[in-house]
Amino acid sequence: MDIGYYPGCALHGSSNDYGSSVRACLNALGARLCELDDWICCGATAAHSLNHMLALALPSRNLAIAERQGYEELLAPCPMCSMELLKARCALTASSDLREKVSEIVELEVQGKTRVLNLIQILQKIGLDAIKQRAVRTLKEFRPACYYGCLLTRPADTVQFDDCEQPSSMETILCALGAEPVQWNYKTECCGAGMTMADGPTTLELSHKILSNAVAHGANCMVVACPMCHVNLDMKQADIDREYDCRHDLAVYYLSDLVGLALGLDEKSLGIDRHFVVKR
Amino acid sequence: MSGNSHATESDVFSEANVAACYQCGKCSAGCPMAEHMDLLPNQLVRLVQMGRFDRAMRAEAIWKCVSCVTCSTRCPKSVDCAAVLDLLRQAAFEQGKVPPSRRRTLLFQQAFLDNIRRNGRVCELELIGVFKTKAFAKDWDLLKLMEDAPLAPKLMRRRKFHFRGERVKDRGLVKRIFDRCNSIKLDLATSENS
Amino acid sequence: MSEQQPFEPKIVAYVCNWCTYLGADLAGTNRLEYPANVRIIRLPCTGRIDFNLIIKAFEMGADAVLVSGCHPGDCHYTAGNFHARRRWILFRQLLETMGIDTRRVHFSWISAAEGKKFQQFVTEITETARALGPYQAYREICQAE
Amino acid sequence: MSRIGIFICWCGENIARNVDVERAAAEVADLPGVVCSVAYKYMCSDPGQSLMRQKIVSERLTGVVVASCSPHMHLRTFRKAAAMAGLNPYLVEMANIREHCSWVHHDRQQATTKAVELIRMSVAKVRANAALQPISIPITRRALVIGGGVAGIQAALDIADSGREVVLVEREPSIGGKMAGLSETFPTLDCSQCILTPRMVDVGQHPNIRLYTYSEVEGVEGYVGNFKVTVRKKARYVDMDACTGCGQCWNACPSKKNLSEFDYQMGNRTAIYVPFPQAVPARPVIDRDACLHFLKGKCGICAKKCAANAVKFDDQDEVITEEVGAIVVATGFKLYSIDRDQASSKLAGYGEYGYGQYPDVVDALQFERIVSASGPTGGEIRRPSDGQQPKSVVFISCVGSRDNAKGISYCSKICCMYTAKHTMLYKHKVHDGQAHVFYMDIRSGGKNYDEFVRRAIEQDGAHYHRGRVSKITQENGKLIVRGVDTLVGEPLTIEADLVVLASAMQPAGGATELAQKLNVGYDEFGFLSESHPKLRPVETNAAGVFVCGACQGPKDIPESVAQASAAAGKVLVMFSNEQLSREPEVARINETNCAACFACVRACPYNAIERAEVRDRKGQLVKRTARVNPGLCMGCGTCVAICPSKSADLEGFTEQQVYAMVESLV
Ligand SMILES: Cc1cc2nc3c(=O)[nH]c(=O)nc-3n(C[C@H](O)[C@H](O)[C@H](O)COP(=O)(O)OP(=O)(O)OC[C@H]3O[C@@H](n4cnc5c(N)ncnc54)[C@H](O)[C@@H]3O)c2cc1C
Ligand SMILES: Cc1cc2nc3c(=O)[nH]c(=O)nc-3n(C[C@H](O)[C@H](O)[C@H](O)COP(=O)(O)OP(=O)(O)OC[C@H]3O[C@@H](n4cnc5c(N)ncnc54)[C@H](O)[C@@H]3O)c2cc1C
Ligand code: SF4
Ligand code: SF4
Ligand code: SF4
Ligand code: SF4
Ligand code: SF4
Ligand code: SF4
Ligand code: SF4
Ligand code: SF4
Repeated sequence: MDIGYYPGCALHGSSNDYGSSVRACLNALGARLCELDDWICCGATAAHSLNHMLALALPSRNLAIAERQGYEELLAPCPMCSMELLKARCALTASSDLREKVSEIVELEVQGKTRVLNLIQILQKIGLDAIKQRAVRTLKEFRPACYYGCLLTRPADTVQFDDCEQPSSMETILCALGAEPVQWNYKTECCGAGMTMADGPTTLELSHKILSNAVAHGANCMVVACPMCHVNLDMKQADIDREYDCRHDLAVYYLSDLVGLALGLDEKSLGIDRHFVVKR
Repeated sequence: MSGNSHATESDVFSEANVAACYQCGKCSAGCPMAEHMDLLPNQLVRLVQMGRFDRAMRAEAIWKCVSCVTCSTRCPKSVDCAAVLDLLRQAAFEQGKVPPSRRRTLLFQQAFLDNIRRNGRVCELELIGVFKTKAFAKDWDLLKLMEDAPLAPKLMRRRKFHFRGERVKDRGLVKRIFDRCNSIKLDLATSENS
Repeated sequence: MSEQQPFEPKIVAYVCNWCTYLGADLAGTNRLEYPANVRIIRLPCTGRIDFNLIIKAFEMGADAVLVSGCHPGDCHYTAGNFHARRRWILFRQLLETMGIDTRRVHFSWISAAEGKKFQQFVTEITETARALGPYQAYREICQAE
Repeated sequence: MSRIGIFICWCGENIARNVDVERAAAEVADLPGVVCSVAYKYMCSDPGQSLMRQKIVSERLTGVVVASCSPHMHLRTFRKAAAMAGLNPYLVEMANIREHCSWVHHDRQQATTKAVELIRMSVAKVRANAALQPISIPITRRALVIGGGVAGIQAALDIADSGREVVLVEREPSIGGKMAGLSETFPTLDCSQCILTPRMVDVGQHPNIRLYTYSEVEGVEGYVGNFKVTVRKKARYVDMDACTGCGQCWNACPSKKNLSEFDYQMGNRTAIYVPFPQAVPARPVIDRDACLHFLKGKCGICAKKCAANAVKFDDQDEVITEEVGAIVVATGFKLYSIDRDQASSKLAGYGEYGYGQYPDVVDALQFERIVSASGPTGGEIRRPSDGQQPKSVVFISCVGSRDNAKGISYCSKICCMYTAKHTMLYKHKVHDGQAHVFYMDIRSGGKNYDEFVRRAIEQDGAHYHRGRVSKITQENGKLIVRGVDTLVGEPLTIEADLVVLASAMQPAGGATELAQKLNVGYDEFGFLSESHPKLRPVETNAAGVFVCGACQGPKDIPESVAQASAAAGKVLVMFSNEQLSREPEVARINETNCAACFACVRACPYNAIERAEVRDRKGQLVKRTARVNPGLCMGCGTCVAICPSKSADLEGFTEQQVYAMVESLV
């Protein structure tokens, strides 16, 4: 299966561990990722904070490229990217005036036809049975707190994926592979994502609450599907521990890491060795 | 305040459905940043409803928002509260009304956009460099300046850091997109004399 | 039509007994003045109004036709006006295919409480009809047949 | 040849000021068929009416046109007057030269011209009028009441007390509705069962009330005054006549752990059970899905214990037909559940409140049972999860109500009141507890209602916070309620032991299906529609069908009861005559012409047209045709407009009449 692939800046930059993980995992499942030609950044929080039109134009350019290359579906493993792409897609399909205007701005005709999928949706598409069939080991030692963060399921009518208040799609996949996800309360609370750099203390506070809640509900690791969540929960965990004088010691995996492990892939090819908190 | 500049009449906010807000406060109740805000999301929506854009634009709260969209998701009246904050941020930025205490947030976002404008993609090292210098060098806040420095070797050890970021091929195009978008300003009537 | 006497259009109004007719009554009670061109034909419900009535009015020399009843959902007869509404959409198409000037056919919802709206609406359509001039074209079609 | 008389009214100055009535009278005098044309100062006055009567007789008039005010004002008056003079009243028409002419056109010339034309139109119409006879329909003077909540009980008793028979159909094993399960009731805090059960007993014993419990209305045929209703009595497995209600059976039944509907799943009952001790009828019913006899084929203990031999495992559903003349619908309400699986796909549940996954988040009716002396905790306030006494309780109002995003825009009207009541009842039982209320507005309009709410706040110390709750989570056995107090402008998190949701009132399940059977309209939420919200609040657009109680819209007990008595009153007004007289302006179908396409059957909003067959003397089918039931037809004319073969016509507004009017315009 060939799938259009929009990695976004993070997966090529400091979250390249996620990039490796997604690629390795999906390759093992027989999906071939075809990266968009000369894609540009989606603009992230900065664009929608400071320039309404820019926040539309940047992702639209990428949608236009996907259309030109003939992809009906586009995987954007970063929820920020996928949300920006989806928002642009919704806006474009809703108004022909806007389509015209944006096409002019991005110098490429864009319709907004391409369906945008996140990592979980791709795995759902491949199918639980197919994944289970290829699994070579069980994940039963994992009791993860599945963390969706704010962007994966919201805004609900744009994203139209899972239940925006009580999501369960990651749990479903992981349960099928033998893991025992815990019930906890912060599945969809925000970790501060876009503010990591701009407002450090805020992110530390929010992420601390999330980690604490996961620990309190008996999790022995966390699972995310977002590079920013990973930065805040993994890379910043030491800072959090320092700031709040505690020791969470919670390994944070990408969903593709755990699926990859179940498929028999090694930590290195999944990029797990690049994580900050290492499971002892 | 002026009675005739009601945002309900202004199309800038109409898509966010501001007129429908009945001030239940559910947005603020769920907002992860509410404790740190000088004005709550529902209060900002109210100010916009009243056409008091200036007051809303000068709130620190709009720079505290982490864009999690919890507010819009749970609003019983489908007011897109997060979009209201986005628009206020843009307007505050365009009109130079960002409170000094929140300049740092703005600087980061500006640096981020500049970075994309130049490269088409985010080059993290450059971004951090530019941002830190702008944000802290002026105050000689060395501590802050070096705050993340201990991370750098760790990142490099993990092959997560690239001194030279990626750039797109057609950088001219990116600049043109930026210029076209920048020429479209928010048209907020600020006849308020408060 | 002589030079001195300006053209006065003839307007036939098919209205529902329970809404628009009462709306017109209210306009009267409130002494809301409007042009004297409209001739109201009282029917139990807009559901009673069919296409032929509209044609008939034009045949008899009307320059404009007004059809008006209860607001959707307010029908005195549960659903009569829903049928009417659906039919009106058809009417419009039929009128067009028959070559009738659809600017001369007006559909509206005017409730028993909307005396003011009745006045305004009638004034408006009278002016429109006046501006359009006599519906010679239709009379010619009729004569030709 | 018609002989038409025209009577033009001055209405004092009202008409005469702008319409030259004398000139008009002269101008219309020559219209074909007109034999007299007079103007008079006040036509509706006694002398005016007698002038008309006199002319009818002296000129042998066959038709009358009164040119005066709106027919809505005086058509009845003049028709009556004509009838007194021996002229069929339906041969009288009016031309509205006041509201539609003199009052709105101030140019005397134009107004007079228009008046003449209006009169001409009416003359044209009246020439085509036919004498009509009012339709009279015999009435079956018995009533059906559907739903045995407080509203249905009140309506049934009022009608029965007047000496008319009532059939009361209730789908649960006992009457009583929601009120039977309430604890104490606002605004007086009297015990709900204490005031309700005597009335339930009255119903059970009333000689004029035939009570079918555990039954549902399956079909309704006929029309006002003459309904045929089929009622399905579900198999109860207990012979109602033989059973004495002694209780031996349910005390011995080994299947004890079945969730009680009456306690909203918070308590248990046996497989053979009465829903609550004061049930009417006080006869048990066997729950097939819980009974070991039905599940495993063994047990039968109840039958053995029953001295009266009343247990009948082979009981079958029974279908009964009842003939009634009027129907009162009182099917009440249910509460919105926050679950993911909403009854209607248009509604969304409350994921943010945990979709009902926390046992200590209960709805308001459950809380009524928790505080009720007859409830599962015997009236002690204990929370469902661990039986602890909650020291901090959060009440959340407007759950589901006024929440467009969840699919309901309306205010449920009573929850502000019962929430205040709940905080009081709680405080009266848990003195060291704290009640918190999250509210958006306090709606307590009603006699002594606001005082009641203030008492909850000022005397019983409930903490009211203005704001909605965004999320509920659970942490170490506590419910973490994240809300806001918009009055201080701060978010507010409360750790609660129990959360009570004031969920929206929705129409009872099956209400819309029932409404369809009865041809009664309902709104987008499924509440039944009254005929007019102010002037005909308990009538519906289906003649002979009335509504009362919470099935028409959210309401409390006083209002439900008031409406029930109003509905009963309307039924009795109808029953005060033996015959029902209806305006004869109904549709008829030219059966020879009818093409039997049945477009009219489908279009008629009242299902007044049936498919009929015309047979010759030998019983051979001659043709099929549509046929109007004049008892059902409301005279809307939709069939006339829709009939492709022009076979349907409407008396009083026939094609001929309407065309004559248009033609007279030339
Ligand atoms: C938590 C709570 C607390 C309240 N407290 C108070 C209070 O303190 N004071 C006050 O004045 N009001 C109070 N109320 C309101 C009160 O409960 C209602 O006003 C009242 O019950 C309405 O009566 P009803 O007969 O219309 O409906 P219901 O009580 O709902 O009765 C309807 C009956 O019809 C039956 N039924 C439904 N459908 C069918 C069918 N298709 N065929 C046959 N039978 C059918 C049902 O089984 C039920 O028995 C409270 C309500 C709630 C939810
Ligand atoms: C400003 C305002 C706006 C309103 N708008 C609305 C609205 O939009 N919709 C709505 O539903 N309701 C509205 N209402 C409410 C509505 O007016 C009342 O509900 C309604 O008029 C009550 O009718 P009633 O017959 O009980 O009383 P009233 O209308 O007061 O009639 C009582 C009659 O009794 C007569 N009377 C009094 N004492 C005696 C006596 N001793 N002997 C003989 N005759 C006596 C009086 O002269 C009067 O004619 C409004 C009320 C107000 C004040
Ligand atoms: S949740 Fe929506 S309606 Fe409520 S205050 Fe916020 S914006 Fe207004
Ligand atoms: S988007 Fe901003 S305002 Fe809305 S809940 Fe999140 S942080 Fe608060
Ligand atoms: S009949 Fe009508 S118009 Fe004539 S006096 Fe009476 S109210 Fe006035
Ligand atoms: S034991 Fe028999 S008589 Fe007694 S309640 Fe049960 S069924 Fe009725
Ligand atoms: S037969 Fe059924 S109802 Fe009777 S006692 Fe046994 S379980 Fe109970
Ligand atoms: S009565 Fe009160 S609690 Fe109930 S919906 Fe209305 S405002 Fe909300
Ligand atoms: S629509 Fe006309 S032709 Fe068809 S069944 Fe009805 S009356 Fe007969
Ligand atoms: S007039 Fe209306 S109600 Fe009567 S039969 Fe025709 S469609 Fe039905």
